[in-house]
Amino acid sequence: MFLEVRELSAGYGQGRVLHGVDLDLPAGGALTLLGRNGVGKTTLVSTLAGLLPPTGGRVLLDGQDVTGWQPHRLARAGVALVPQGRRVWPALTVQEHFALATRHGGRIWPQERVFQLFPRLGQRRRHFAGQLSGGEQQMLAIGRALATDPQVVLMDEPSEGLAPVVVDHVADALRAMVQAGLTLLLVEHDLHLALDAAQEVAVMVRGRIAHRCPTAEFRQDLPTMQKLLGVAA
Amino acid sequence: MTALLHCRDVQHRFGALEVLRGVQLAVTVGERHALIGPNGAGKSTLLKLIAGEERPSGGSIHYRGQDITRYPAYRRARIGIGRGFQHSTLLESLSAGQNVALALTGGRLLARQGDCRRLAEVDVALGSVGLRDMAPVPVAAMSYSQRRRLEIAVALAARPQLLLLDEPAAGMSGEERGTLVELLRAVPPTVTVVFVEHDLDVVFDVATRVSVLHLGAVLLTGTGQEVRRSREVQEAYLGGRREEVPGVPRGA
Amino acid sequence: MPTTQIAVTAMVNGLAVGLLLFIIAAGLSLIFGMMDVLNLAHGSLFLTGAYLAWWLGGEQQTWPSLARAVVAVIVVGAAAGGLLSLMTAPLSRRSHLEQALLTLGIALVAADILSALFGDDVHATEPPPGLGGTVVIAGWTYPRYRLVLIGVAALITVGVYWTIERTSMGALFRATVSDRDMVATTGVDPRLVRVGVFVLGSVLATVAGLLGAPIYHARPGLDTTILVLALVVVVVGGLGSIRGPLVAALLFGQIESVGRAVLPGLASFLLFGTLAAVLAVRPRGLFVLTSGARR
Amino acid sequence: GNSLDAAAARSDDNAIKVGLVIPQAGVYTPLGLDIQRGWDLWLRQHDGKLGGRRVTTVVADEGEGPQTGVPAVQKLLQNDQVDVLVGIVSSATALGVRDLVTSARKLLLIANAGAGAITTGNSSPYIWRTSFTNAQVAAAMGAHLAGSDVRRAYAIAPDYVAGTEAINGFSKAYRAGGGTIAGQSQPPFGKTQDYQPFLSRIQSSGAQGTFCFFGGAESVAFVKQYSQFGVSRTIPLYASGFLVEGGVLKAQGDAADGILSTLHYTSELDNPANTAFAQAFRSAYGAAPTVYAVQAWDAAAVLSRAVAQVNAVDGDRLSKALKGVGVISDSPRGPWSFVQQSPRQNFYLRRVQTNAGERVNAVIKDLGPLDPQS
Amino acid sequence: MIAGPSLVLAAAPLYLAPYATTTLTRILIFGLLAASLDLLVGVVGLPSLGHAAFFGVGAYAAAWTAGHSTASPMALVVAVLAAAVVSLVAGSVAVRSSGVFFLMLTLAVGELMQQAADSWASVTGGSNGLYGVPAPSLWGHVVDQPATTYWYVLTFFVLGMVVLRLASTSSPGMVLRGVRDSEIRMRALGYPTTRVKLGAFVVAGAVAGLAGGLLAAQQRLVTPADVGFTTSALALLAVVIGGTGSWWGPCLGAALVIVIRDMLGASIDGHGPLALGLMFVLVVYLMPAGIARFRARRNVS
Ligand SMILES: Nc1ncnc2c1ncn2[C@@H]1O[C@H](COP(=O)(O)OP(=O)(O)OP(=O)(O)O)[C@@H](O)[C@H]1O
Ligand SMILES: Nc1ncnc2c1ncn2[C@@H]1O[C@H](COP(=O)(O)OP(=O)(O)OP(=O)(O)O)[C@@H](O)[C@H]1O
Ligand SMILES: [Mg+2]
Ligand SMILES: [Mg+2]
Repeated sequence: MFLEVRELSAGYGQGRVLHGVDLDLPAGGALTLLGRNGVGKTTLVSTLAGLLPPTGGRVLLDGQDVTGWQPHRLARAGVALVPQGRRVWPALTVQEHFALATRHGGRIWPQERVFQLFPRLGQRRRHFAGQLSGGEQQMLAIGRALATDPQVVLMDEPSEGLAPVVVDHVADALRAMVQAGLTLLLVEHDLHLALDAAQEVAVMVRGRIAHRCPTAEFRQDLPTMQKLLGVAA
Repeated sequence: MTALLHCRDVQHRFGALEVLRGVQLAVTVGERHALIGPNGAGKSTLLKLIAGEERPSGGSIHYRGQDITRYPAYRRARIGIGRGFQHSTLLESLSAGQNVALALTGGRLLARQGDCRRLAEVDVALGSVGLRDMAPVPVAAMSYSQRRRLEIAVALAARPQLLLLDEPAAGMSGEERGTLVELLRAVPPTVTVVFVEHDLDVVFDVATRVSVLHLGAVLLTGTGQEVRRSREVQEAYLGGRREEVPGVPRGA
Repeated sequence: MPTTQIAVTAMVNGLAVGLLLFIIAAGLSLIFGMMDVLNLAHGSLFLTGAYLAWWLGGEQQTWPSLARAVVAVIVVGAAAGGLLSLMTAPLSRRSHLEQALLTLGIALVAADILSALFGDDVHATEPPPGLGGTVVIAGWTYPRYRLVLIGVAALITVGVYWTIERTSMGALFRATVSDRDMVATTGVDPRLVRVGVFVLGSVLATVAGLLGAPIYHARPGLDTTILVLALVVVVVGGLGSIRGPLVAALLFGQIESVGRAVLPGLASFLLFGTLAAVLAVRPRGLFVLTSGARR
Repeated sequence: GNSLDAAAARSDDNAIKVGLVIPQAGVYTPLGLDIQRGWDLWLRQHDGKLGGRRVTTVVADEGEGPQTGVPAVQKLLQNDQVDVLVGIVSSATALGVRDLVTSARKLLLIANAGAGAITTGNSSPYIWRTSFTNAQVAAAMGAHLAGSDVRRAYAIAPDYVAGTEAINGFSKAYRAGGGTIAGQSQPPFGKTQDYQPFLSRIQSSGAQGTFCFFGGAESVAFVKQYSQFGVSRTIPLYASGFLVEGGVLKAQGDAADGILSTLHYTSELDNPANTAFAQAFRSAYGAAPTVYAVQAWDAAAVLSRAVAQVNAVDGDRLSKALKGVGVISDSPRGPWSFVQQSPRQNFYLRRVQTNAGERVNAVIKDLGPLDPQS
Repeated sequence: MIAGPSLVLAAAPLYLAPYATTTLTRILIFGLLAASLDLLVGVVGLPSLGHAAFFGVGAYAAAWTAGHSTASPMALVVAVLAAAVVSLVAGSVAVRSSGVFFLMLTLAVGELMQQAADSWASVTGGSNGLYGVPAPSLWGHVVDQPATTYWYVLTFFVLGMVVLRLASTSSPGMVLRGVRDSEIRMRALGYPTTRVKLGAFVVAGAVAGLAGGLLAAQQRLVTPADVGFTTSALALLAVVIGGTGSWWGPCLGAALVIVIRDMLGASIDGHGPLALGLMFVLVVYLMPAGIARFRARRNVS
């Protein structure tokens, strides 16, 4: 297993949000994490990226124990994050984002390849991120994560604010990434994208993984889905 | 019927970047008018121009037949143009009730806040979004979804005749989207709504008319059906594969 | 004295003052404009550099004493920068007001320590032989050290400008201010960035103190004078870039010399009058980072 | 004062309590230190007594101006209940405490502040000074220069009250002697260290000499730049003696050589009182005495005389005694007397030169006595 | 809220020594200055480094009026009007900027006013200031004893505090707080935020001017330093110590600052600035409690 999460718990201040998450992902695997608002998806992803210290449990990356590592160390070990809410650097231009994020000379995802994926971003390369439209910022956040040449990408709602046609591009990109051997953990509300990009689906309920199955199976099992996600049919 | 809001040949540029190149948009009273379009098409910019946060570099904006192009933002608010925000700009150090009360007094500095009638109105406004008991709670202590609902309560409490919303469904899970759609449908028919949204389910569930913004101009205005059928819109915005996944509701 | 000579003297002088001002302001601008910490102890660093120049070289510096002083100001500046970075770290998410009060407090304490160490007298120091004295070019008399200062300061200016504006270092600093977590997720330790900026900014200030010692003589109170000048330059220039302070420093250099010569009656009002006038027209300084395309 | 002193004072009804108000923080600290030294030296030489009474000294920090100075005086008067006040460097503080001192009916002996207004016009009968007036010092130079071959002079002093008084005092005396003012400037006070724009104006004014009044750090910067920009080679510098008095002279280095200045004292004065005083001062503090130290020393001296004549130490009696104090002939500065509660005293023309490896203000000429309001 | 402490305060001279009464008077004056600054810092979120400018304008205006025309409380009215006019002019430039630019613009305003006080000698007395200001007179009675001065100051202190209280609570106060939290939202709700901020600036300036007028009446001396940076910085310190946005806080902060500066500072051999400096540092590290009240809430978000 490339990424192994054992009994992970974490939270903010006194309050605990994750209550023992168990999850593993093989190298090159892609998993979508679903769940209602506020169940702790973002908290899990932040903890895996090192932004929140875990209060219990262990995280192994390619067999190495990386529990409690600082985010920059995890990044160097190959973990990249596309955070919820974009979190681009408003006072930096698009190009500067790439200049800072690029590791190993941008072998796999050079800036130009990202611009092919998101042509709008290419046209805005000299603009400050603070001036970009919402969707453009989202593209930039994805591009920044790719530029670090990661082995695992954690994506927190990458489709938020993107036009449907761009969401399709993102789906293409995700598939390409997985084919290139990347490991992907995706949090997504848009089921099209969610089911398109991943082979497996996990559903989170109140800080735990409640259900996990292959994508195809999930598509067939609408009642379970509705129960877990609270979608009114 | 005459238009409540009329944008005539509105243009806007940021430095050398021409974002809007002559937008024509007419919105009649009671409409639920959705603005859709590719990222960076200028939807948010157009909303800002209507709300008065930015001044257009060309063209004019008319509201109830009045030319409001040069009005500052607060004056537009006073004549009935209300605005909800995508990223929460709720007043963190005040309570939910005070946030609503500030909207109720609509820009008057010396309004009497303690007044019983006003308190009742605050209760009604909060109740309409299911936050009746939250009046004394400071915004900083509220959860994300509570804030989103308060956001809408505040926008409505200002009793706008024209309500502008930018991506109200962003970041919401399926369940919450459902609630949002109901909330928007429950807005009284005297209130006209113009909203930007990428979630097409929300768009087609709520909107009575849809305008597609593309390359800085309105490509097409029509009903949801008409827009869905348009080939140009398909290419520029919707993408091809959307309809190919049957049986799966969008937005879980 | 012919008017052309007066004009040349004034402009050259303005250049010398302006460049020195830039080195001081650059440090402040790095720490403030890029790290977002309002460091009111910056003037104390300058004064420390000036005292070190006098302490190691006495009234008349020698080349060896200058060499020792260079090493000393760099070491002391780096140490002070590290300390400041540690002391302000707990406040990094608090308001500017609290940072200002803390660093103002540090400045007051530093002033007391400096006056205990070096006394309350004015300490002037002359540059080493060959750099001091007066040059006469075609009847035009000018202090040689100010010409030397122009040269050295210009070199430092180019170095700083290039490092910040032409490498991605400046972008890294700005990114760290606006969202350090995201910097960390690209593999850079934001704590190191912070310490680095403080050390660099502080060393620039102590080096400026060494350079400025023969002109602004070390004395109690000089810290505040210099701090206010630097603040004005940084703010007028606009935050977040190094170009802003450079232009503003050169501008104020000229205002201080040419402006005073032309408008002696308003001399006292020039500095803050200009500040108010610039900010009245451009409320965010001359160079605003977040508008328009860059480069 | 320490607790031992205080205990002794309480046991002795004759004891008097003096409040010494001097700058202990800020730019005037060196002056404050010299004043304290002059005061302490006198007391040490006189058994810790003034006019036969044991003295307790309470020191308060005057700071840089009235904002700290006035509360300090208030504290001494109301809280420490001192009998006499001595000190005060800043004129604004001296003027600011006028009503306070008057309504408390306590004697204030000013040991430095030089504003003319302190002892003229609406002045207080309780405020006397042992120092100088700004105009007096400058007038001494004006009169001297008018009698020399410098026919056109430029006047420069910082833009504050003392600077203006110095320029006016100089100009009045210089014009009266037949000289012409070629121009004048008042650079911002305390805001600049760069005098180049003003030096250019001096150079193009056609003056044959420059009169200036600066103190502290500004005097160092001005003297150095005056030499570095080559002005001193063509237009000699003349000054109120404060320009080259005390610690600043060391900092000015050889740029100060040859500067002529007027003052009512220099450590080099050759009279028996000064020889003894200077020697005692050097052996006590390892530094040459300054005019500030002498002003404090003299304050102690006249206060001692006044105290000796009264049977109770209060402001009215002491003022009356000071009125009758006559000529003080054993001062290191030479003979002086009170005229309008301020000294009428001798002025000396001094030149900066090196004596025995130390830069000093050598006496060139005794310019004779001047009234305070000249 | 006001009545209780006011009664205790009113009785103070009856059981205090004259020096303590004088100090308390100074604390009231400085406290009123700090409280007016707090309207800007704590309520509207505009940290000003030049608030002493309006304090000084009030002080000079009152001193000048007392010296040239009347020493009655009319001098205070003149002080308030002068300060209001000056703050209206300065504010109309300053409130358009924000953050550190506001900080520097207000600093510039303070420095320019101080420079004017220094240079305009015919009116302000230059660096020596206006001294020998006549004590205030009420119906022919001269108010020049520590206790009477104290009561005179206290009366107007209470008046000023009531004005500040009215401006910072209830309806206008909520609007001001709203502007601090989000200007853009307040505009969208129909509030002319620039004018609101300017209004707060002028009210704060006018009350500072009142405090300045009281200074002229009590100290009977006004100098350029009363206009300058040091005074502004100390007022800010008082606000922070007391806790921004609180009611009596800034006055308590002012008390601490005045005691350290005037009583302790004069008698610790020139280490007054050191004591102040240490206090700045300690306050920021150890006493964020005052400030925490609104900061703590913010951090949750
Ligand atoms: N900074 C924070 N401080 C305190 N509590 C927080 C913080 N961020 C999130 N929470 C709480 O933690 C819980 C989980 O939040 P999280 O953001 O992980 O949910 P999520 O599953 O990502 O939801 P969404 O779908 O809305 O993004 C929520 O109840 C939220 O209120
Ligand atoms: N302040 C600004 N300065 C410069 N360019 C800007 C600014 N604001 C927006 N833009 C540019 O204008 C274009 C339109 O932006 P806008 O935010 O209106 O797009 P949008 O249609 O809302 O897109 P999205 O759906 O992605 O939110 C974008 O390309 C953006 O980069
Ligand atoms: Mg989330
Ligand atoms: Mg948008």
